[in-house]
Amino acid sequence: MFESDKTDHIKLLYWMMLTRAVDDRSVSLAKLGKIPGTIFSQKGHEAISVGAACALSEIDVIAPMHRDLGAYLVRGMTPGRIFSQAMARVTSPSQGRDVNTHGMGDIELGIIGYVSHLPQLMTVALGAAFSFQYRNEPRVALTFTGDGASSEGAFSESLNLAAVLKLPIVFILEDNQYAYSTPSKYQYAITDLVARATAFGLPGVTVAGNNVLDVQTASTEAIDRARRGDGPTLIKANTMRMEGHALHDSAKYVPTDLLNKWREKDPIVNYKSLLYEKELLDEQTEKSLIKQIDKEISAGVLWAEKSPFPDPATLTEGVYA
Amino acid sequence: MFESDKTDHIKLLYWMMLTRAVDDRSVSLAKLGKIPGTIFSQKGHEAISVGAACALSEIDVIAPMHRDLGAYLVRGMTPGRIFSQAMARVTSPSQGRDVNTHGMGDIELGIIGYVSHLPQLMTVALGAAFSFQYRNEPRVALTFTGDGASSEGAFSESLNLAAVLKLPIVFILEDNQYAYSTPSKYQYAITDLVARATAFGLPGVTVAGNNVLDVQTASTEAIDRARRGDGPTLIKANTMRMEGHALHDSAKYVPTDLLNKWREKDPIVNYKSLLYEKELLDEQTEKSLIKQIDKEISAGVLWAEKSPFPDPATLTEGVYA
Amino acid sequence: MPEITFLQAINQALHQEMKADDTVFILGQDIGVLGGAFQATAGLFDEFGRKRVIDTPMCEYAFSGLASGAALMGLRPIVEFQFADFISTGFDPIVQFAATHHYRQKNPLPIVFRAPWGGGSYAGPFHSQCPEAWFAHTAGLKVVIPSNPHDAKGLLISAIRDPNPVIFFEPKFLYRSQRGDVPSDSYTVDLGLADVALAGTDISIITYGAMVPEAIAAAKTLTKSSISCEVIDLRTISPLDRESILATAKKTGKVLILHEARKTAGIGAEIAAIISENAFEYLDAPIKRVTAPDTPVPYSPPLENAYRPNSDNVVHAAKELYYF
Amino acid sequence: MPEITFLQAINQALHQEMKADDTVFILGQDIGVLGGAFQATAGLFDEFGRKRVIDTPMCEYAFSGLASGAALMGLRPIVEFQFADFISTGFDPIVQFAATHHYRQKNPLPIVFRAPWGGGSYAGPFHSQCPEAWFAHTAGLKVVIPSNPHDAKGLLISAIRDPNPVIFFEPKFLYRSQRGDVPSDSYTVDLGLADVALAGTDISIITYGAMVPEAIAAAKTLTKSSISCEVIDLRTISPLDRESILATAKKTGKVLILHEARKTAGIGAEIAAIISENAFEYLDAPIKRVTAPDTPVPYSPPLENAYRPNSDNVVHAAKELYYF
Ligand SMILES: Cc1ncc(C[n+]2csc(CCOP(=O)(O)OP(=O)(O)O)c2C)c(N)n1
Ligand SMILES: Cc1ncc(C[n+]2csc(CCOP(=O)(O)OP(=O)(O)O)c2C)c(N)n1
Ligand SMILES: [Mg+2]
Ligand SMILES: [Mg+2]
Repeated sequence: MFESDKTDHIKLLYWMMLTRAVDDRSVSLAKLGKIPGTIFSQKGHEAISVGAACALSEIDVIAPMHRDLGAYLVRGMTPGRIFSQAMARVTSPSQGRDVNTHGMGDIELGIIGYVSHLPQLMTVALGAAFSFQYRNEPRVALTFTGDGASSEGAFSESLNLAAVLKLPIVFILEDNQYAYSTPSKYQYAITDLVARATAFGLPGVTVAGNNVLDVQTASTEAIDRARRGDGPTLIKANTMRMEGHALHDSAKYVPTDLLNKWREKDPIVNYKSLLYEKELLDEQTEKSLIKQIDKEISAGVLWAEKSPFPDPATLTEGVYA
Repeated sequence: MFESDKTDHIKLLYWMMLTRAVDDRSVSLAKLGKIPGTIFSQKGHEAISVGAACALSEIDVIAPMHRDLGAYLVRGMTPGRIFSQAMARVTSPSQGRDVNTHGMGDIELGIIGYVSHLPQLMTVALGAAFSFQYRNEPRVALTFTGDGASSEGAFSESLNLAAVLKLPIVFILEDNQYAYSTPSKYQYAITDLVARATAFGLPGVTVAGNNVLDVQTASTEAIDRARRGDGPTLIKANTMRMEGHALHDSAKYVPTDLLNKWREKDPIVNYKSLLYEKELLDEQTEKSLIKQIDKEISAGVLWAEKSPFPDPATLTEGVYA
Repeated sequence: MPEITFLQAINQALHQEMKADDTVFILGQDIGVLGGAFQATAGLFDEFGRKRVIDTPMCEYAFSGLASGAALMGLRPIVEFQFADFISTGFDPIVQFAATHHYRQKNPLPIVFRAPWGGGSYAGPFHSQCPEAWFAHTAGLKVVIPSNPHDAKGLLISAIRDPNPVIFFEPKFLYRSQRGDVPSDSYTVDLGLADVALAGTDISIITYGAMVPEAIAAAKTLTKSSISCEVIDLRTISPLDRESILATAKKTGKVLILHEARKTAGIGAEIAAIISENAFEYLDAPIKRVTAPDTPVPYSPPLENAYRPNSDNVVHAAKELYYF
Repeated sequence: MPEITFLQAINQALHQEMKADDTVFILGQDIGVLGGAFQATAGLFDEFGRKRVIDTPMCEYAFSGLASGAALMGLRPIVEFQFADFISTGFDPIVQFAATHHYRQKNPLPIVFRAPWGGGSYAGPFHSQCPEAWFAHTAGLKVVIPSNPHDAKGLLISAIRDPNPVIFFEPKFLYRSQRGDVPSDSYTVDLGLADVALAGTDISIITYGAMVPEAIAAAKTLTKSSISCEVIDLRTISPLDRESILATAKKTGKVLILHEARKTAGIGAEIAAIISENAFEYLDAPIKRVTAPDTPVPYSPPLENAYRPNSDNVVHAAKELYYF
């Protein structure tokens, strides 16, 4: 795992730090009243979205959900566009028509925007994978979903159809132990959701979702497998949602002990320590990362704030292609 | 298995023979142009619907699908009412409003009528089970579904919700190797659908679906378990659909070898042989069974044919309660 | 009478009916410990426990179907969808099983499918929808959308006691913005009856839900131009109160239909059709519809503000009608 | 031009488009070896193989969503539902993802969702439905329902080439009962344009699908009473051809709307609303709707015969209109 060169590690760290910075800044912007809609907290999920996205090739496609800011960034969506989406500006990926990470797709970047209905995007991702198989292209679709969404019929249908058609797709299940206020024990009656994979005929892998290297390694294997034509894989990444479900959720229903336990496992803090320990990171590099990220964030916010709102006269444009 | 007394065995045989007789007669009626709609073939499924239904108590409830004629009969629906449903008469369980076994429910008999959308009735059956649990009644709901329907999201959602709520319900999956023309290999990518049970946290059992005693034994165990408050069970019963999907399907897509192999396993023929072998059946009893069934069928057809069609003036009645 | 919010009125109805009838239970996502995404079920879990206030897994299909089975066995389920937008995920068992069951099988099926509904809060295309027309077009369902705290409580209690599946949409824009006098005791408001929210003589504004306050505000503005509007609050969307619709159309001869849902094949179309079939000779001007356009609900405030009808639009359209 | 059935016309369109464009593929239940429940896809499997003619598992939700993803990546999926009734099972990804995607993300989404549709064959409540209004009310979808073999082929080819999601309903009652002259070559019939199936002067009958032959039969009968009917075949249900609708209404001043779907909030309501908003002054009589009643589709022949409108009902209603 430490065979890859220094820059890769710094990149992983950078993407995770950038993800958190975008998240943090979004929350401040919301508190300043600059975001009309809501924001989904990303804290705890950075290693999953970044690790998985970093395992993909440029030709691949992702279909993320609402805690995958990192994957958007890795694929090349700028912080400015992300802020502008939250701030409902016309420069955003949805031209101000969709809210927060919803509809934040960009086909040029290989990102399919999602709709709220969970996990509907899994079924859409199947179609991307299908097209690759259909045209004999060595491309892979990777999609994310949640532990809560795994109870929806669309989740099971997707695993089954992917397995039957042997599609080049990777499913990442981000198990953060809660679906909004609902803990796992009221969501499902098994000990590990990875069992779902076997029941539909695809391999299932469990990884430490707060360990970006583990996520990346497992993703790489699954992606390679898919690219080879060996079909889909389900990766279950264990983590914990460290904030409320969305902006206005105080998440009082989460036991403090549980949060404290997982606070120890912060994906960024721990990865940083590891890099220091392995002498792959020094203070100066860290400082310059922070500086660069600050700059990007500020520039992004500035750009987004300068972006105009959509013109109401455009309201009915583009219902049809 | 042979500890139960003679009459029980004769009863099981009687119900299976009656099921086949109703099925056969329905086909003839259809050929005579007396059935406006279609008919789903039952051949091969008699042991499952009869064996499972015979394991229930009177207080229990069934939610059958389209190959469970036997279960309707066991619960007390008369052949006459079944014919009258097919013949679209006002005396039928749906008063001529629904077709063949669709909407052939009768709450007094503990039968919930189904809608076409497979396996929607599984979700309805959950509700019956829920009500028993809610009121602390020692009752059980039993529902049937098919191998094809197991790919629908509703199937997975039902297993999951039943397991999470620990509902007193038994799911019987009639695996007849085809969903209309689609063989298992294009339906799912695992070797045995019973694996689905484990993945959702309920016990799964596989039985020989052409052996009525096996079906009854497995059902009894699952029903007892549910009644004890220990939650749901999935029973997968292996069988083969011996005719076309419905009246007008010649089923050319089914390999002759496969049919020949399963013809050897006819649930009624084999059970009869077994009873002869164990000296639990003699020729005279068999003859009287045949005679009785003939009488019931003829009486049923007569009654149905004499039954009036619904009055068009009633068309808009009863949309609301 | 104490003044309470629309949300409190809903909450009160749930409390009182669950207390009065132990066959009533409620299920949905995050309705227990959390009290629901909007706190509509706050306190129910503490009072009635997990047995009667059930946090389900995410499975709109299965829990909508479950409601039918439980209702068949004599219970009175209330299903909460977290947003009306998610009712499309549980659509199948509602429109196929629940809607058709009584017609085919003659068993009553008392279910309430509740959901926070409609726009106005910049929540984007998937947290703002108004899908009532899908259900109004489906035979066998009742559809109710209240416009004020008093009706919200009374209609919800009626819906719970009704022997049919009822889709009960709650304009979430009104949850905290609308307060009103609400009797503390239990009472019902009949399903199927529209309300004359404001009597008038020149123009009929037929509307429902969160557009009722907009219509009333417009009517007040219009009195300054000496235009007298009658505001009809439908309350029940299906089956429609044809008598009230025709009565007001015949009275004023000028009809403005107002709703937050999209125009094409919306409830407004049905109202226009009913009037043009049955009160044609009474009309002094073309019927006018003021509705959202045929687009998804856009997020950005300038877009949603243009999308969602408001009292200004109503004033403008009413003047056109008046001076026709 | 060879005379072929409606079903053969559909089959031809599929064959020719798949041959002409290798991004076109088709998926659904039992469409491969079996050729579909109605044989609409007969021969496709032999010609194009499993790669392009895919027998799916039973999972309307997943395969409807899959179509969107494939379309996003440049393919042109055709999805077959075994019956229109089962589109409610795949409803969510159609109305949420496919319908809204272009508005939100600007990518074209060329998909055809096909299904045998409508009643008339005593197939009961779940094999006879006409759910077009659900989709007409959903912004971002096109809805097409042809009435004859010629249009069926040309409209289906247009639908496949259209960059938007198109719901394409095929009146299965016409599959084998309707024959007509159909060019063997590929051709298109434009979406969005109604057809004057019969020109006339006294009464406009606006209709679509399997009711078009009923309307024409009625019009023929009515000529005996010297009543001249214009029959408008809408062909595309969404977006509606407002110009043609208004033109005929203005021409005759007497409008009869005819459809097989239920009345309330159906397409007929929208047409009535459009006319009463925009051609009010031209009307000489109230608008009339002849539709199925607001009930599930009953099975028993006497009931379904009473449920489903026919030419006798049209003649009766047209006379009422004429002598108004
Ligand atoms: C079909 C559907 N029902 C309900 C919701 C409302 N909702 C949004 S997020 C969420 C919880 C999702 O939980 P999970 O899948 O575990 O993802 P997480 O938010 O924990 O990352 C719910 C219930 C939804 N988006 N879609
Ligand atoms: C949701 C849905 N889609 C399609 C159909 C059409 N259909 C009726 S039976 C059937 C096959 C069912 O297969 P299976 O579940 O294996 O039951 P079997 O008929 O083999 O007993 C299909 C596709 C349906 N009834 N419901
Ligand atoms: Mg979660
Ligand atoms: Mg089968």
